[in-house]
Amino acid sequence: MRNAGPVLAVLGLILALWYAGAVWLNAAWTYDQASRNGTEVTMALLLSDTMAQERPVLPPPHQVAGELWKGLTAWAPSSKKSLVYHGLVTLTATFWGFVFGTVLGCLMAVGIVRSRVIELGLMPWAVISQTIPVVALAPMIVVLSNTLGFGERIGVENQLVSKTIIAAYLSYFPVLVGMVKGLRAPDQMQLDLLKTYGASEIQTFRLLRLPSSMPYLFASLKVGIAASLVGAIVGELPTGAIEGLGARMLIGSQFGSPIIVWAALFAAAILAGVLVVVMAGVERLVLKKMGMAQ
Amino acid sequence: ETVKLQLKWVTQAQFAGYYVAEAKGYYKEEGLEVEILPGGPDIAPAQVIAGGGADVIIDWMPSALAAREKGLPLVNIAQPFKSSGLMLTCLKETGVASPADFADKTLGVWFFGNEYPFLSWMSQLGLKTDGSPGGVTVLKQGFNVDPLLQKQAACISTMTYNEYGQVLDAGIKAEDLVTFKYEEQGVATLEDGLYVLEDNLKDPAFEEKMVKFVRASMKGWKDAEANPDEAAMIVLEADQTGAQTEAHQKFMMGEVAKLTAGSNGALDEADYKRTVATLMAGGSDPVITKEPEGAWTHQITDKALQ
Amino acid sequence: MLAAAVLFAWDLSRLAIRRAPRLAQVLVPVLGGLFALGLWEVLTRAFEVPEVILPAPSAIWGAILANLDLLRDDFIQTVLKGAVTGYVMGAAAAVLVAVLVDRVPFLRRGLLPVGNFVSALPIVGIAPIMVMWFGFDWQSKAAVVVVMVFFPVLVNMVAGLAAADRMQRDLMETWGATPTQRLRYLSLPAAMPFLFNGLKIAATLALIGAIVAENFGSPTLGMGFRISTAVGQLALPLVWAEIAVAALAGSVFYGLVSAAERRVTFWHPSQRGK
Amino acid sequence: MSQTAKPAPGQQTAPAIEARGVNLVFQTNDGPVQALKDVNLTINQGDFVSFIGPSGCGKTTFLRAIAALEHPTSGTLTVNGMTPDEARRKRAYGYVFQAAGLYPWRTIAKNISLPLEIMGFSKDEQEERTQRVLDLVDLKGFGQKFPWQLSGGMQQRASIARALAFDADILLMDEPFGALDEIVRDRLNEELLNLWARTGKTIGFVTHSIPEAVYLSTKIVVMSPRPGRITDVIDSPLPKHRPLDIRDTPEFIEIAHRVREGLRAGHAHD
Amino acid sequence: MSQTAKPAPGQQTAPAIEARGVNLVFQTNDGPVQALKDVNLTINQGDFVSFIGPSGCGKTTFLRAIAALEHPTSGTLTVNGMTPDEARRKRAYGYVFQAAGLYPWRTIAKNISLPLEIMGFSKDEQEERTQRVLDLVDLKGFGQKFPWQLSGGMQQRASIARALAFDADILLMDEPFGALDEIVRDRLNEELLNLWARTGKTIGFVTHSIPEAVYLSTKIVVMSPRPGRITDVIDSPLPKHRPLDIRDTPEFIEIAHRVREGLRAGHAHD
Ligand SMILES: Nc1ncnc2c1ncn2[C@@H]1O[C@H](COP(=O)(O)OP(=O)(O)OP(=O)(O)O)[C@@H](O)[C@H]1O
Ligand SMILES: Nc1ncnc2c1ncn2[C@@H]1O[C@H](COP(=O)(O)OP(=O)(O)OP(=O)(O)O)[C@@H](O)[C@H]1O
Ligand SMILES: Cc1ncc(C[n+]2csc(CCO)c2C)c(N)n1
Ligand SMILES: [Mg+2]
Ligand SMILES: [Mg+2]
Repeated sequence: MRNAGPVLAVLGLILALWYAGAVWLNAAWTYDQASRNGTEVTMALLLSDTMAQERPVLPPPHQVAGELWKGLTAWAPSSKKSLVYHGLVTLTATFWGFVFGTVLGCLMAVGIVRSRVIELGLMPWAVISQTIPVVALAPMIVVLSNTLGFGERIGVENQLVSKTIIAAYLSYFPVLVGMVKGLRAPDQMQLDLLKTYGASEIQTFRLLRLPSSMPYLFASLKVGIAASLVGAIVGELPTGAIEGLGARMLIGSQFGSPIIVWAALFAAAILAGVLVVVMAGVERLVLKKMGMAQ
Repeated sequence: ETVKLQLKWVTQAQFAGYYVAEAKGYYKEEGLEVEILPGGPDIAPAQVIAGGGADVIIDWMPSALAAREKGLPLVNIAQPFKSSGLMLTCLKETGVASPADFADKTLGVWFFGNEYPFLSWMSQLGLKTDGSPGGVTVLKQGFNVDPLLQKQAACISTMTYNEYGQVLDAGIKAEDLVTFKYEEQGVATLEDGLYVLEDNLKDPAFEEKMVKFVRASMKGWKDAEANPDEAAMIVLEADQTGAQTEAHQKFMMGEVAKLTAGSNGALDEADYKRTVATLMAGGSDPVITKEPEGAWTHQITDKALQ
Repeated sequence: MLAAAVLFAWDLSRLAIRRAPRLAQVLVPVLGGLFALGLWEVLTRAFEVPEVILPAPSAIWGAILANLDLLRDDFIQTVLKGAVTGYVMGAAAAVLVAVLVDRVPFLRRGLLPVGNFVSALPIVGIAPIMVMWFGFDWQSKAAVVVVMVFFPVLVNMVAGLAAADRMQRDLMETWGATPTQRLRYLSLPAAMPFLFNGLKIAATLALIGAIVAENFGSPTLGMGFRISTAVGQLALPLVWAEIAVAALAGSVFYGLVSAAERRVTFWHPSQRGK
Repeated sequence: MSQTAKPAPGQQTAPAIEARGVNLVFQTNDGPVQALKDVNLTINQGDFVSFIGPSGCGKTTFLRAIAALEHPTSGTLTVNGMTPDEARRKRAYGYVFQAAGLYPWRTIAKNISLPLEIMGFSKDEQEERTQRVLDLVDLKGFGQKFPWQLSGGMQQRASIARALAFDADILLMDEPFGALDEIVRDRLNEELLNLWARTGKTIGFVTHSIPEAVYLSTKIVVMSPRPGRITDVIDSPLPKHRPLDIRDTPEFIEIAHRVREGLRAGHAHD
Repeated sequence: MSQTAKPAPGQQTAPAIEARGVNLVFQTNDGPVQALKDVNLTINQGDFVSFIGPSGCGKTTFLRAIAALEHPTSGTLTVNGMTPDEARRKRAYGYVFQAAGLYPWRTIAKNISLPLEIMGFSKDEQEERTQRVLDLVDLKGFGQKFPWQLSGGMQQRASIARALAFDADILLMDEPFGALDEIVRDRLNEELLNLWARTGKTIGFVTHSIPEAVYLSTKIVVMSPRPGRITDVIDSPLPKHRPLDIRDTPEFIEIAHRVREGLRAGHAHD
């Protein structure tokens, strides 16, 4: 709460810049239209027109906020016009993608820290996996989840399976990198101490490496959950854009409604923001419980 | 019996016939359970059918023939669209009045398998597309008409039933625009046909299924042509993103109806020949290198349209 | 037989790591790669996977050889112009903002939440806007990369700037170090392990961002353009040839960042053993 | 029971450090801990003050408060007539922590020259001073090593060298010689006395060694634990010049005895 | 000049620790550092061995080598007839490091029960032992605090408690009492002797205090620096039972003198 003042100040500044930007970027269209119609552009017209275009280059905040508000409140959350509905669709894939991605990232990190062979054999391929665009993998993922009918068997849509896979694919990597660093963070003395106890490797992990990796883990989890959301949204396109925030952005873009795109964009960003804040909350809680938040 | 139909693009009135057939129970009457899979960017219908993700797909003939040459034996079983809705839309103020003015201009083009008609046309015009002087500069156009509105391109690709309407909606008057319909330039290629895998056709059960499917689909199409506004509303209902607008879908349905009007579903061999000729004429870099064999059949439509 | 091959590769790797650690750094990944490629080739042939779904490595290799010029031009357009430029600008901006945020408590409390929010805007939404603002060429791709890279670097850098322990900070206080000096001598060095964490993640994001951004409008050049066009043409071997280049470029990029990390953070316990 | 230090007879200098009714309470997860209670103390310019008391009695906390690293919950604390914060900005302090606290990314020599760099000494001067103090603490030849390559005692010596390299008015040292062997410790004790005599610095020094406290100090502050209070302030009658064997004189032994008694009383308190 | 320890007269037990020609070289950024050179030493079961020597002479390194935390570059080192690695797997060691090395995410009590947890003691036993050693080092009531809420000396005591909580055969202590005041130190010295007498553990103990070394040990190993060598091994003739005032006996003073001479020689070497 004590952040309210500064946040508001920064937001105010951004809003001011945004409005200025909207006038500046949308002006070209106003002038073009005027010259096509052979009319003059007055200052008043310029201001009022740039604030209310149907397909502005940069929609002013109130247009976006209005659309966002409408999307959030004007329809029942179960309506396909409701941003709540699409947000939840995307969130579901984000969540599962994040869960699987985190588990995968952590498991790989453990393997990498434990064995040099795994590190050398796996790490370059983990890096490479991140350089393969989803576009190229999507057909395989879609075909696999369709033909194997995995989703049908566990009672969810294959869409969700594909999206989850893509979200997990994008989010495991930040977790992997952070965890490798974190699991290696304990200093020599701390490791030596456990050695003198004859602690097993599992004990060393549980009692030392894991706790000391926490700050790194959480920094990565925050990046990871945002990546997972991006993955879910990206995953909505090549899996058949039916529903979800990504699908809405695509349709808005295809049919020339930038305001819809921006509203969906902000809905996604708000979702990401909320997820990151939730993650930060979990972080504070965990670190405090562990006595690491001093 | 289930049929999976992979569309070429997102849910919109371009595919109204299928949605109408579904909504009005024409498929059900044939005993079919049809699953309509919307497309989108990065969805290549040919790839989906190759991977077993669909039984039948909607594609443009140039890309279907190209796929066939690549070893994926697609066969056209029906052609609900008689004529092409593809055109190049230019801002008059850029000074483009005829194809001769394209030289040294920037043109927006859809890729992802949609570029073949354009490339054929340009090579027939003798314009290079690699950006060299005297040729044209090609932009890979995104999903919308912004490049024209923002004057990033002199001309962009539009469909009569979709993007052209958007340009008008945006507030540019028709008289400020110059359009070049592929039909009128003599380079039209067949759009939105139904394609299946050749091997499947040998299976009588599959053939039977497709006969029913095409029959019901054409019923849907003719219904949509007759009741365009109702069809547009059905499409709107089917759009799960909730972002489509009624006005635009009604406009689109109106324009699409003009393209499907001349077809009863059976492929017109003359249209096919013209398409192949256009594609083969592609100068140094033709889309297809040899006359395709067996790329279409009346096997289904003959039975479906008795 | 497969199990035997795995075991053999495993033992060979262990031997290499013990006997020739330098060589092993190259040998083991290559061994792993060859193994994966072999498996891939065998599987695609055995199950007759259609080429339009997943081509065999041999077909991909053929496509690489046949398209060397094309691959080079795409590489320059996407990696050098799009990804690297955007990466450098985005990472630099994130570091600067992190420093600013760390230094001015008002900003930390005001900008960080808002920054988290803005930077979490997904690429699919950002890319069309950037194309609208910066045009079709590589500049808009670089802009997308800037936005994508910014968040991971910022988050890590902010965490890193707070990483110095109490005694290390107290020392600076007793010396009456100015904030700038404290930054230079303490916060920045202490932040380096975290920063590199972010930089490594960002390195891969940059490449993928530049590639994906080309789907939203581009000249007829670039790896993303080629990939999506070739998918549309069902020229999957060419798609995978581009991916191979992307993978190679990504690994080299990542390797360079890792090498820099080893040089800069040699003192961190996680690096000392190496 | 707190006690005010009387100015040492014959000394007229202004107080360097003055504490009046200083209290300091830490808030912890299981309740507040009173680390300092009602501390009154005057330290004059040029004093060598040792703090001695059982572990956990608040010696470190008091030193930190002087250096403006902690802020008293109540009471006033002035340093050269300023607040500790102001004094810090004037770079009045050299501080040696209980643990070495070297920066792992700098070599030993670079660690030592760091405060010099911060305070704007010239390159040559930095070099010269670094070599001198490295020599002083017997670490010649280790300048290019990194902290983790040194033994614990060597690290501690490096940290002492770092604090000695620049000429702060007030030198605060928290058990600087705890990790050193007797012989090095004796050497460094002598060196420290020399430095102090030569420069007239004010030195605050925490130690657990009674002989060390007596040998070095003009004033010995005995503290008792939880809550940390001052139980005795002893002004040393020993002369400024102190050869090592002064430790066998009766005065020395008497003071040492008084300190030991004070400490025992503190422990009994526990 | 290395020296082999003769078995203490009248002792017949098997050697607990035996070093033969041990050398240990560290590779650093600016060349190799020879930390141990040709070290020969026999420590019998039940011995209390102190290591004393100038800072940086290799005491810590030798202790670490015994605990299999470093590996000699050459020579052989056996512990209870096994390699140090094997002995470690048998959980033969309790180790107190030169710095406290508590885990910041665990409370003091949790830090102490950590080895017990690892070694599979029951919950009740863990609880009971933790309380007992907390009491022993005078930290009752601090179990629920986190390490950074404790003073330096208290942290060090917690780390001693941690090593005492489980009954390792061999207790290795690296300057455990360096940060403690004299009175607490005396107390803990006595406690340690009691523990040792009661349990017959073998103890390796690094200290910088000559009186402490003499008071505690059955065997004093004097080392000289760079490269670390053993210059003298003194078997103490003091009885097993040692009241604190044994420190004023002539035998005591004589041994202390011999140690001091050994140390001085080492320093001269420098
Ligand atoms: N990890 C390391 N890398 C390089 N050199 C090291 C390392 N650890 C110790 N040394 C060197 O080995 C020598 C012996 O160090 P050691 O820690 O054993 O000394 P020590 O006798 O314990 O000293 P002190 O009393 O100061 O703790 C020192 O010169 C030190 O610089
Ligand atoms: N950051 C902190 N949070 C909570 N309590 C603290 C903190 N720092 C110190 N304390 C408490 O304050 C008291 C005094 O600590 P201080 O470090 O001043 O002792 P000290 O006299 O220096 O002891 P030592 O000789 O062991 O170093 C202790 O009881 C300690 O637990
Ligand atoms: C990558 C890609 N970009 C744009 C379009 C848009 N588009 C091209 S043709 C057409 C009309 C027929 O569906 C539409 C909308 C697409 N399909 N694929
Ligand atoms: Mg202290
Ligand atoms: Mg040591």
